[in-house]
Amino acid sequence: GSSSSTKQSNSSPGTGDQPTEIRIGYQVIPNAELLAKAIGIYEKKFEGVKVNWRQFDSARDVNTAITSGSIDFGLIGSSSVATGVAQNLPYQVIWLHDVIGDNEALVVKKGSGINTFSDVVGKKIAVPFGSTTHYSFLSALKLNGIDQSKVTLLDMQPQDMLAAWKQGQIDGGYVWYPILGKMIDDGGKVLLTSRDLSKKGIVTADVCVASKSFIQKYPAMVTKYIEALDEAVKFYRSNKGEAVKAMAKELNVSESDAGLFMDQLIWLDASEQAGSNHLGTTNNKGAFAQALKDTGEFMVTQKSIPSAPALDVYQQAIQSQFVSKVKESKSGK
Amino acid sequence: MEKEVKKSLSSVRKRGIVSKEIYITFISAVFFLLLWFTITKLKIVPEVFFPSPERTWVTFVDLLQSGYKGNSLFYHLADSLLRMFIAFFLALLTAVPLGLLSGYSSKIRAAFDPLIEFYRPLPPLSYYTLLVLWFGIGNESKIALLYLAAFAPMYIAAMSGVKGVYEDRIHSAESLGANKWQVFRYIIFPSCLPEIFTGMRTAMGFTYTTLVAAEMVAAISGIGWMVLDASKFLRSDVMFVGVIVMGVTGILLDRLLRGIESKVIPWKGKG
Amino acid sequence: MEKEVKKSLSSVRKRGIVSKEIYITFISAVFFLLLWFTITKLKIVPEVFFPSPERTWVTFVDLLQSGYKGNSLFYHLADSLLRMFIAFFLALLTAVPLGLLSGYSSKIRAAFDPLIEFYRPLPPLSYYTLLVLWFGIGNESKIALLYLAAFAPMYIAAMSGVKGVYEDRIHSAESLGANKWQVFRYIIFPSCLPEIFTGMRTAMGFTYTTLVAAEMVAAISGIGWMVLDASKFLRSDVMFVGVIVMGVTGILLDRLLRGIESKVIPWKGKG
Amino acid sequence: MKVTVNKTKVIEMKHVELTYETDSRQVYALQNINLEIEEGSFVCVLGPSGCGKTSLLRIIAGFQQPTSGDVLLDGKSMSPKPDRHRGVVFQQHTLYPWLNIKENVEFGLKMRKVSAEERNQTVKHYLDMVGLSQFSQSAPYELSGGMKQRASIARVLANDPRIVLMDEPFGALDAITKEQMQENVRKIWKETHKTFFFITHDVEEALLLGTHIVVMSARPGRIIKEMHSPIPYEIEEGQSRKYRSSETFIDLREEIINLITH
Amino acid sequence: MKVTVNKTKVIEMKHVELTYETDSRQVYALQNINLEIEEGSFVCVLGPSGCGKTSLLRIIAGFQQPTSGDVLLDGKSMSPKPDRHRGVVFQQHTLYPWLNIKENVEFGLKMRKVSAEERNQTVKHYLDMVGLSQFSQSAPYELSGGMKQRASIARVLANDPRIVLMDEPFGALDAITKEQMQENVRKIWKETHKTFFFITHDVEEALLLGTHIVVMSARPGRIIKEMHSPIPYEIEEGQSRKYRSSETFIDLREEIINLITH
Ligand SMILES: Nc1ncnc2c1ncn2[C@@H]1O[C@H](COP(=O)(O)OP(=O)(O)OP(=O)(O)O)[C@@H](O)[C@H]1O
Ligand SMILES: Nc1ncnc2c1ncn2[C@@H]1O[C@H](COP(=O)(O)OP(=O)(O)OP(=O)(O)O)[C@@H](O)[C@H]1O
Ligand SMILES: [Mg+2]
Ligand SMILES: [Mg+2]
Repeated sequence: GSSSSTKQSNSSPGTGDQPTEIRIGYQVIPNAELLAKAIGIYEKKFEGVKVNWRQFDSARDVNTAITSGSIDFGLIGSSSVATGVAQNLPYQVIWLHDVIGDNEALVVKKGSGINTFSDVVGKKIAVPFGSTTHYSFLSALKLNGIDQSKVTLLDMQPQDMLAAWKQGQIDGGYVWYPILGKMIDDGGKVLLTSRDLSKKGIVTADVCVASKSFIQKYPAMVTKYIEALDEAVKFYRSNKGEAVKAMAKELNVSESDAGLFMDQLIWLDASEQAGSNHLGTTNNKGAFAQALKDTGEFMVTQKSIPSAPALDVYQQAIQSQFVSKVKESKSGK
Repeated sequence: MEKEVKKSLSSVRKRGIVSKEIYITFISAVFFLLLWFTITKLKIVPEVFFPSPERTWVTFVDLLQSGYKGNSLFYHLADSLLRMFIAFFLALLTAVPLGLLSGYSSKIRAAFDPLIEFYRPLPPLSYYTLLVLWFGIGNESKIALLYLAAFAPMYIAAMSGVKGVYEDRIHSAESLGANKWQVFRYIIFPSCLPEIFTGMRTAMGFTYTTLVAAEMVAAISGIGWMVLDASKFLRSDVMFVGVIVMGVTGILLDRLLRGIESKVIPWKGKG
Repeated sequence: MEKEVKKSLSSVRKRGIVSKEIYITFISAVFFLLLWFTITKLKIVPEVFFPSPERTWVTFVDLLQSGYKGNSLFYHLADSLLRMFIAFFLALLTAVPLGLLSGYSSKIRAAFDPLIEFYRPLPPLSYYTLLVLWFGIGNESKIALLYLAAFAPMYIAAMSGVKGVYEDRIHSAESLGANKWQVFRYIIFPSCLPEIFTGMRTAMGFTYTTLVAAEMVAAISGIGWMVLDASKFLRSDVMFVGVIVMGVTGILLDRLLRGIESKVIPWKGKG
Repeated sequence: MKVTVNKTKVIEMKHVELTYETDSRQVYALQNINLEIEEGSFVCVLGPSGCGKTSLLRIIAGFQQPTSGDVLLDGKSMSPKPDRHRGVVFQQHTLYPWLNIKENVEFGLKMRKVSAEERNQTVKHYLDMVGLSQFSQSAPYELSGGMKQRASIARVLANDPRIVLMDEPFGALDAITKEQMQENVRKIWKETHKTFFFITHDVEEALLLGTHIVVMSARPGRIIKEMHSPIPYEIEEGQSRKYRSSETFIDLREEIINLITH
Repeated sequence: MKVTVNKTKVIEMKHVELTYETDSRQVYALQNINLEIEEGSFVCVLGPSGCGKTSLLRIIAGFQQPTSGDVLLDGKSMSPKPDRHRGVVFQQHTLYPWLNIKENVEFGLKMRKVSAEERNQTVKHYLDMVGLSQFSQSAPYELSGGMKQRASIARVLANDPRIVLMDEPFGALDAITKEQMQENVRKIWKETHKTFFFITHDVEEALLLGTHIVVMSARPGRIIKEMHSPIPYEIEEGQSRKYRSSETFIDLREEIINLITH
């Protein structure tokens, strides 16, 4: 591929302020980006520029890929962004693909004797360490004033979690779809969702990051990119049937499932993202920076990272001018 | 006994001993198929993890017809095999000479062996990031990872083969005027062929098991990626198809290597 | 040349040829350390992924003193080694006899070989979930995974060793009245020891590389888990410490195996 | 000249043929071999290099199947598997490198679960006999060529087989050692009434040991002459040298040499 | 009796001692060996099994370092590395199983990058000589014991070394083949003035070939007698048999046999 030849230059050199190709590292999550990919918005938007889609499975690999200059845009969970920013990775937040809602939840087994959240004391709960659910669960513990050491926390990937669940080796897990669905089908009881937590200020999200050098070199392209995402959100809201159909194909699941998965996420258009609850504007940074900062601080208490930077570092890592611009241009029309 | 079987293979064929073995293999295959049936019929293992043979077959046919996420099953397989072959051959061309040299010269061994011994036990995860940094997210980094997986078994096999070369064989070649290089090329190398082939077979299996790890980063094709992707979405039927395809091609590749081995070293065991 | 060196090791020691090799190893180690320094000093690779030697050292000292997430570094290592050793010995006790038998009897081979050849190339990921279903999330499933990793190389090595046994050696034992089992135990087995040791060395490395995968599920200890966990939080300094610990213990274990080998088969290469 | 003793036949070969098929060529090794070996006889086989002596021995030992023809052991069709009743001294040594000389020699006894004490005694006896007592703890690769050969002989004799098959066992021995070994073998043969099948290139050796001398032609190996000789029965212990000048000896020797050279 | 020809010394051994150290024991193999080998001479070494003949040969060949003492080659201290000027026929065959007989025999020539044409010619000549032309395409393990030995001899002779070291090369050959091989070797020696170092157990063979006969004692190997004999110079091609009855021959033979047996 072109990656090795363009290792350190963040994108292929193009004419003027347009690169010859943009490289997007996506993950298979039923959000605006995947919808945009499914219905080909980018290809229309970026005429003359090759759109190179690269699928990723973990934040770790996206981090590496952006740092090595192999991709220009990437999707990472908010807890990983907090780590990345703390480690000074060369990227900035430009968009929230989705705020995690009902698609991540804490389910517990029927006979486990857990009825309220405080019953998790003394139980075995599985989460994939380092993921957004890990952060969500630990935050929920803190919120309820439960000491972390009173719960047996197990590090498991979702599919292994289901196996352990079936074997009765765990009492519950904080996990996402489709495993979450299987556990619910298996009689699991949803105790807490990330949507609940977000209402209490513990926001987790799938975040779009773009490499710093790309932002500097091609700001116009970034704007266009956000426009495309914004259009996808609007398309979803206005043309739900078609959106679901396209997404079902992309996800390789039934349309009803696709619709369900899409609804579980909180989709935000550009103007919503520019609001103070989220990215905010250049002059008036939104709450998301604080959320990242909280996450970072939290990770420090977990000894996962040695230290978290100050709030303004997180604020600087959020480039909200693009959503603002898109919002203005939209409302201006 | 095996030895006899080998010795007069042509006569044996006529007498049908070989077909007896095929028969046993067949029975054992049928046994495992039945076991599979029974386990799924009795629902000993939840179907989400362990699809029934019928289900797997249907998925297989479906994957053959409509592919998986945009690429045909054959394409996925071919993509993986290509990566593997490139990695395997690069490893063969480097690991075997270096392993032989390390066995031959204690100086070369002193220089390279610690490095190789060091990287050998490392999990791919620990250096894949570095490979991506250096080689990007394209095929190069995947091939590099597979290369590293294939390297070690062949290196060790070649090195240990050298130690087993009958000393007087080397002496006789030297007395016939072979210089160090010629001894290496014409005596050490062929003497080690049996062990090298064992190393190649181990390496082939090893490369295959590393395939999923290699296709974890930024791939949208490859049989390893397919298995990985299916596992994320609990599509255990797709996983099973992928796994069976990997297993069967693995057996075929191994048979191929064994076939080449018996052509190349007919003298094995005849000292 | 190696052969000479081995032949009169005692006299060689006196003449200091061995220390010459240690010297080379030392130079090569220093070279790689310098390379590491240079790369990080020149910031060729981002520090997040490639910490400097100083940084790694500081982290190492810190981990030694305060451990990683609740357990000392030593505890993590010991936990992993224990899992590995159990798996390795279980594999040794099963794979070697089965491999030898498969090489010896074409019928046994026909029954077991296809199965082993089938599972061999499969990525751990594809069956780990099943192992968890059967063995739970405790140590058993981890050991089972490591066992499967160690099994294949030893099996192949043993099997291929049998094919290389000099035919008349078997004949002579039979003529001395050894029955099939005795030929197997007293002739085939020792004849294959050199190849078995190669298989053990390969298996040891392989088990190590599988450690991270094995400690992925429900572990909160183990050097593999530490590396994995650190990788999630971009703690490449911790990763590097873990990786270096794995590499160094890997070298030590390999040296141990080589030492045992030269004690057990002093006749290697003396036909 | 011909001495016929009316004894049972241990081995009978009828119309035995052997052809080796290899990738590059076919080698017609044995042609129409008909041979009867009597119990307690000492068969010596002479013949040019590559004529098929070893092949013949391997068929009797059960290592090799003839391409056609029958081989009978005690009148019954022979099972094509080696067993302890047919001990073989190979043309090239097959000592086991992982065992020391003592362990090599006691190998057969151990396989039969003979008690350690009896084993030690037997091994000591045979190692003394072949002059290797001092080397009982040595590894095979620490022995000279002739010493390896002697160790192989001890290994087979210690195992007390009914039929002893030897392929040029004394080829790498000096004259004196050879003479001693011949004495030993003759003594064992006389005392135990074992049957020997003994390949040699040394006509005098054949005459000093063989009661039944088989001369083979060059490839394809055929039996061109069989002779029965009384000499070995007559030789008294330690006196073999004087028989070399006996008339029967010189006559038979002449006859064989003429056969071989023409 | 002693024939002294004033020629240069190819090999000189001075106070050579050899002790093998093994885990289980120490073997004192060679004791105070002093030997001068003249260019163009044919040295035959006789001695009991295990006395150190092979060890001596291995020292000259450069495979083994003496524990003490000096070995000079052409008056200069010998480099302890084998080279093509000292060709070795081993006691046990070391043919390469992955090469066929032709390829084995041409191995040395190929190492020296002799042209294919010349190689073919040389190989043909020597395979004819040892009677293996028919087997040029066979694998070594398809040959009989004696045939392997002959192939090994052809391999060394084809490589035209200055010094030929042979360790019981004719041990596995029948009388006729042996005689032919002796003729061949003597002819080569006469025509090319090579130096031969030849280990044998056959006293007559030593006398028919050796101009310089070395008799060694049992372990630890010492040289107990050296003799120089004119016989090989005198023997005309194909006429060796009649020298067996010559007076010198019989006298020397008696002398050696007496030496050995006492
Ligand atoms: N494994 C084999 N494959 C093919 N041909 C063989 C094999 N073994 C022996 N032969 C051929 O069969 C013939 C007879 O061989 P055999 O070993 O029986 O001879 P021999 O009489 O023992 O000779 P020698 O005295 O030289 O040992 C030879 O021509 C040889 O090339
Ligand atoms: N590699 C070795 N290690 C230890 N001892 C050895 C080794 N090689 C030979 N010896 C010992 O050295 C002595 C001389 O051996 P050598 O092979 O030189 O005898 P030889 O004269 O060639 O005998 P033969 O005629 O039986 O071949 C023997 O006692 C033998 O046991
Ligand atoms: Mg033979
Ligand atoms: Mg010798």
